[in-house]
Amino acid sequence: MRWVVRGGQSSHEVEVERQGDEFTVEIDGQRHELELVSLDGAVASLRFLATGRSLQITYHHGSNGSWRVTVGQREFDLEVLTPAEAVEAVSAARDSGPSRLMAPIPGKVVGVKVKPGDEVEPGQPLVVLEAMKMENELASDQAGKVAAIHVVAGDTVEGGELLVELE
Amino acid sequence: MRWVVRGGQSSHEVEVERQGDEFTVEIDGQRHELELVSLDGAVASLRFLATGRSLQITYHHGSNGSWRVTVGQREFDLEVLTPAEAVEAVSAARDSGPSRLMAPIPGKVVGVKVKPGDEVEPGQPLVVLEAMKMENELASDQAGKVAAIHVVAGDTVEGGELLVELE
Amino acid sequence: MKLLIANRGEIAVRIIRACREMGIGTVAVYSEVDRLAPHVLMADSSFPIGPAPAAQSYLDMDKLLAVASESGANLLHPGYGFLAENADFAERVEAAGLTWVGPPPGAMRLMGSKTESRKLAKSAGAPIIPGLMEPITNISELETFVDEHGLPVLLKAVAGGGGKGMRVVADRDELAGSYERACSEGQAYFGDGRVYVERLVDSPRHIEVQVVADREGNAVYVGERECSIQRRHQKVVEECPSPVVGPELRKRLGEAALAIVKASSYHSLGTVEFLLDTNGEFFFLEMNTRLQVEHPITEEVFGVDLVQEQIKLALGEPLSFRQEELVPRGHAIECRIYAEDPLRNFAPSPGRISLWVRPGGPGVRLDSGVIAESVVPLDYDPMLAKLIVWAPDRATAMKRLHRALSEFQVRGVSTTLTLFRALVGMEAFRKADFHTGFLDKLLTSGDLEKLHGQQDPEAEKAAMMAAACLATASAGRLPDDLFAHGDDSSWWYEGTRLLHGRFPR
Amino acid sequence: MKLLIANRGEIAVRIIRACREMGIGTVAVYSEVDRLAPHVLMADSSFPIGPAPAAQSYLDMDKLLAVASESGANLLHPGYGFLAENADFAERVEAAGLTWVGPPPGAMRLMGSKTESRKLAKSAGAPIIPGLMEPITNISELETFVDEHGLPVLLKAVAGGGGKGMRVVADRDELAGSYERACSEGQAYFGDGRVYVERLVDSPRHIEVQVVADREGNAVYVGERECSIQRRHQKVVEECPSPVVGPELRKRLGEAALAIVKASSYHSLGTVEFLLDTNGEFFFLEMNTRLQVEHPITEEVFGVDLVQEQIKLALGEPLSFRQEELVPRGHAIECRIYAEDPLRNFAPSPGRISLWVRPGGPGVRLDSGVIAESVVPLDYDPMLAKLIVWAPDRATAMKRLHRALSEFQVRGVSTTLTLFRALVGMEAFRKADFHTGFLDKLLTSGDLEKLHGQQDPEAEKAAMMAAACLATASAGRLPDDLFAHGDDSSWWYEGTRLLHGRFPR
Repeated sequence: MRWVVRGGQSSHEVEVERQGDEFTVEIDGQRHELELVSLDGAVASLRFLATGRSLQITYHHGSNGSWRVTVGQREFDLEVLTPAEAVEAVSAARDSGPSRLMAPIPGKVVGVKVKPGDEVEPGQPLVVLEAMKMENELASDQAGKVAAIHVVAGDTVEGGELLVELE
Repeated sequence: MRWVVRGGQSSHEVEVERQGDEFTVEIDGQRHELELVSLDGAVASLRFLATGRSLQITYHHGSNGSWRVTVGQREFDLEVLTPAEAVEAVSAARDSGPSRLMAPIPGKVVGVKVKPGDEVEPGQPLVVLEAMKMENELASDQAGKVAAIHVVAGDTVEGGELLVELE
Repeated sequence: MKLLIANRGEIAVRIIRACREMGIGTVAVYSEVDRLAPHVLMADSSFPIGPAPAAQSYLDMDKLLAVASESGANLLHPGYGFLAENADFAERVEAAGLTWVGPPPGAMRLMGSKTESRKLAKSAGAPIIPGLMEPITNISELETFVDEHGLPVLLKAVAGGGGKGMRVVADRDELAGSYERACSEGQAYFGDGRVYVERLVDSPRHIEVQVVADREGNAVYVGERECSIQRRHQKVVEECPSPVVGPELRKRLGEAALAIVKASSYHSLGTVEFLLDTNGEFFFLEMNTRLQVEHPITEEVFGVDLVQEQIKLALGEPLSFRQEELVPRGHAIECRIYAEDPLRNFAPSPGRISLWVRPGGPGVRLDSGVIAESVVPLDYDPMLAKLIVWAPDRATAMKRLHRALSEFQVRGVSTTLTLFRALVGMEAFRKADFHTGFLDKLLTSGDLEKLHGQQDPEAEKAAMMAAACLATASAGRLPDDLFAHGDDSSWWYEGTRLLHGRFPR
Repeated sequence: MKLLIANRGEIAVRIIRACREMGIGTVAVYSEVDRLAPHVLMADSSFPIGPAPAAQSYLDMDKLLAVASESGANLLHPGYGFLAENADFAERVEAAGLTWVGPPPGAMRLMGSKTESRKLAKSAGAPIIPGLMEPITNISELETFVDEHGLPVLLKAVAGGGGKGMRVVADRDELAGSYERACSEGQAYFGDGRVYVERLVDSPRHIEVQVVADREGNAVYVGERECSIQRRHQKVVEECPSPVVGPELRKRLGEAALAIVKASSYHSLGTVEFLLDTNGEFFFLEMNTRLQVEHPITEEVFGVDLVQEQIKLALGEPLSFRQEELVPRGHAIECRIYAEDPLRNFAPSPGRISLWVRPGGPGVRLDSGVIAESVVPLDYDPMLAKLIVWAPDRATAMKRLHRALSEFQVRGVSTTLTLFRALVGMEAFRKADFHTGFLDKLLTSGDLEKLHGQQDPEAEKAAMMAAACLATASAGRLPDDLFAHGDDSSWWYEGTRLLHGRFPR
């Protein structure tokens, strides 16, 4: 099967052929013979047949082709998409419309860092939410102009509650 | 619901009423208010509402009403039967016919302790099977006369293979 | 004998373990979300004390005392956090006829006050940071202080805390202006415009001394701990002994701590915190009148059981060891494992722990408040566990920590294991070349991501290949949807995207 | 540097941990059933070596040497068991240009021979059990021996072992008859009619001395271990130090052991085993020329890492500690957790581990060869893990062991945890009032079941109530069928019924 695998800044085309626990994987023009066997649906062993190199991996399969994979001591959030899905995802991102900042977790609003009409940058903090005895800055994931703010400091909000709208 | 619970040498009639995680249990003429909540299908917490006494239990549910329950540091093999099943089980035991000793695990026969025609007692060793680097005596679970022996010392047997028949 | 633990999480488990070894029965309390927490599973009896918010459960003195009475408990251990340093609660516990496992309430109150404890430390002869003992009343007092002690100085709002309301002055010309702003900030933020001045201790190390005292006036110090690896004034990694404290300094620190213990009529366990400056001078900071999170590293190095000792002392027993018997052996390091994501600005990560593979083998201790399938609630401090390693020397302990981290596998929540894996590869950490500002500086510099990326550089490509294989194997099947645990998953996913936009759609 | 581990299970994991801390790469080998065993998951690289039976995998020297060559390994560690005491293998490993992590093959061969090692020990001045050094050639030799040493004596077939081919004679009239029967039994069972005679050591304790020696002739003893709790001559529980060995006896034992080390030109780790009689006299038994299963208790008490030391010695480094630096601290106990059912005559219990909740907290170490979901195969020694506790003294260590056992939860296979839970409640065990026959006697007496039943007497009724509640909750649903793991369950059920008829239909 053919996949587009994305993680961090990079995107790779990967071709996989499977025979039972053995896989032939082509990535960046290189072929690898791999063996991948799973202990219990969360822990697996990845082995390179040519060298015997063994890696313990743990994994979670999320929705929409998302996989969280730990290799050795590092954790990666990856998207594994069919080529068609990959094209669609790119155009979806390009056409993204107004953005809504929702409370990721229940908590208490301890600060609102912007006001309607402000221009914001990606990564700029919009709201500070206290949860688990910690203050958490909720940042914008895109540039835009603040259209509406639905909370004030001191509000208690539920997970998923709308906090800020960008236009 | 009404159950007959058997373990070791004893048998108890137990009456259970359930309301969510709370149970009213009558056993040996005594009523107990219990709370039983499960973490993950194998570990649970049992709590006596009157005293707050808490017990961590682990459990496995086998076939035919069998439960293996660990309470504190002790492990119990129990049968939980409906009254009808309990009556049936007793008569089945009474009418038990010829008995067949099968290899519980794959291994190598290192000794046969009886010969056809021998009278055997319950608990008397019939065959010695080597597995996991250990010799294991397989004993008769009833009195009877040896009808046939299907293995000789040195044989390698599979789990479930017939070793000895009693009549 | 029965002991009620007015706490949850790993410290409740730690106390149950101590009691079980001492033959003391244990009474756990739990809020609604903690019904199946390990401390409840392990205790001999357990009682509900209300809904999740701590104010309605673990901080509710009336409920705790009602359970103490209902359960027939004779002792109460507050753990750390929650009510552990609340002298009023200690008094109520004692008034209810229970034994409070902690210091006398009077000593708690005295040492709990910043100004009082500072005065007491000074009178006991412990070095304190040069500064005025009372708030500044006019600018000339401040100028006189600077004439005497030089610059830089630190202006501190009387009512400030947690790093807020502090202002550093390095230039004499800015003295007056800074003082005015400090006063107005104090008024604005804390409703109290009074300001202190102290000499600024630059790049200090946090060194604390474990003390143990009985009611008969016997007291010992059990070495020191180095806790300079902090994030926003919260300890993250601790070591025993401090890599920069030798026998001579250890003795001076210990004796300064004991002087404070004696001057305050203290008994039970306690921790006297000091700042150590780059010249090797140390200054009293504050005293913690309770069992400390990081007590295990002292236990490992000195071969003592501090929690059992604390309970024995509460029962009126004399100290079970003398100063000369307390000989350190080897080196211990503790890492606090939090349900937070270091790569997403330490966003909290509650949820269900779907995989929990612990490290083991020689020199590895885990004090944990969770097991596989535990739910990490939103409502409390997100510490899951403490990983403690011991080895014959610090260099080996570092290697052992690295090894233990490589074995530790957690799924379902993000954890600070990621931080420790990056830290343990840092030269400055391995060489103990740090101070209390080290970690915050590292985190704001963005170097953590870089360090994380430098570990095992081939891992990313292997992960991509593995994911492609997994996707191939699961193609045509329903998604395992392993992230999804009912309500827990949507916010996790949403939260991750919103916080940093890093998680794929 | 790369080290190949020619072993599996917990000892392979232990060696990988040591290597990881030393920065040495690891090469694991695995048979078909061990593809997902922890030692394979943890190693840097891994290679299949054949089907499950050990003779075709872990004992296959050709395959092991082929993997050593293919993987580019520089060192080979045999662990214990399998090929660890095979001098021929050690020679082949060295001939292949690898470093053998163990003693020189010559010393292995010498100490591996019962007769030769006994002669060497005698010449080195170590006490040996009074007996004839050569087989008896006629009855008058035997009579002369009895005249000199008295009764009872032990007649031992030259080729016997594992407790077979031994005969005790307590009555002079039975001497001639017993001798004849011993000769004919030896001939019948082992094809060798030769017989030795030794004085019988009544109710002996098994005490062994850990020795460590380098190539330059430096050698130390690292205290002793008491291993008297044995089942059928297999150690089950070990302690360090021995409860009956004081400093003076420790020194005498240690020096006897070192004399043997020096006389045999030994280097690397080794263990010299002694019997200690009820009068405090000790006798050389044999020497194990490898890392011992129970090495962790010595590590805990002496604060050393024996596996790392062993690897350093193999690399030609000198001993890293001197005798006077080896000061014991506290007390350690190890329990070997086997997949066997103590309540069903130690029937083996292979299967899938469905629940694996480990004990933790202070003074608890687990060296494990399994994790949750691991399959315990039929083909090898059934040891799953070693639980090691340490505490400042033996009484506290006993309580800690009890506590740790109470936390340890395993489902899917039966384990010897049941045995330890009963043992830890026994007065004789707590008082260290035992000898090498203690456990076998206990097991044949049926007292184990009784002891098991006495623990927590209310538990049975609680279990019944819990089962009734669980049955009520699951009524109408399909049975969870948690016992069933494909093929694994039917034999378990059948085996249980057949062995003892105890499991419900």
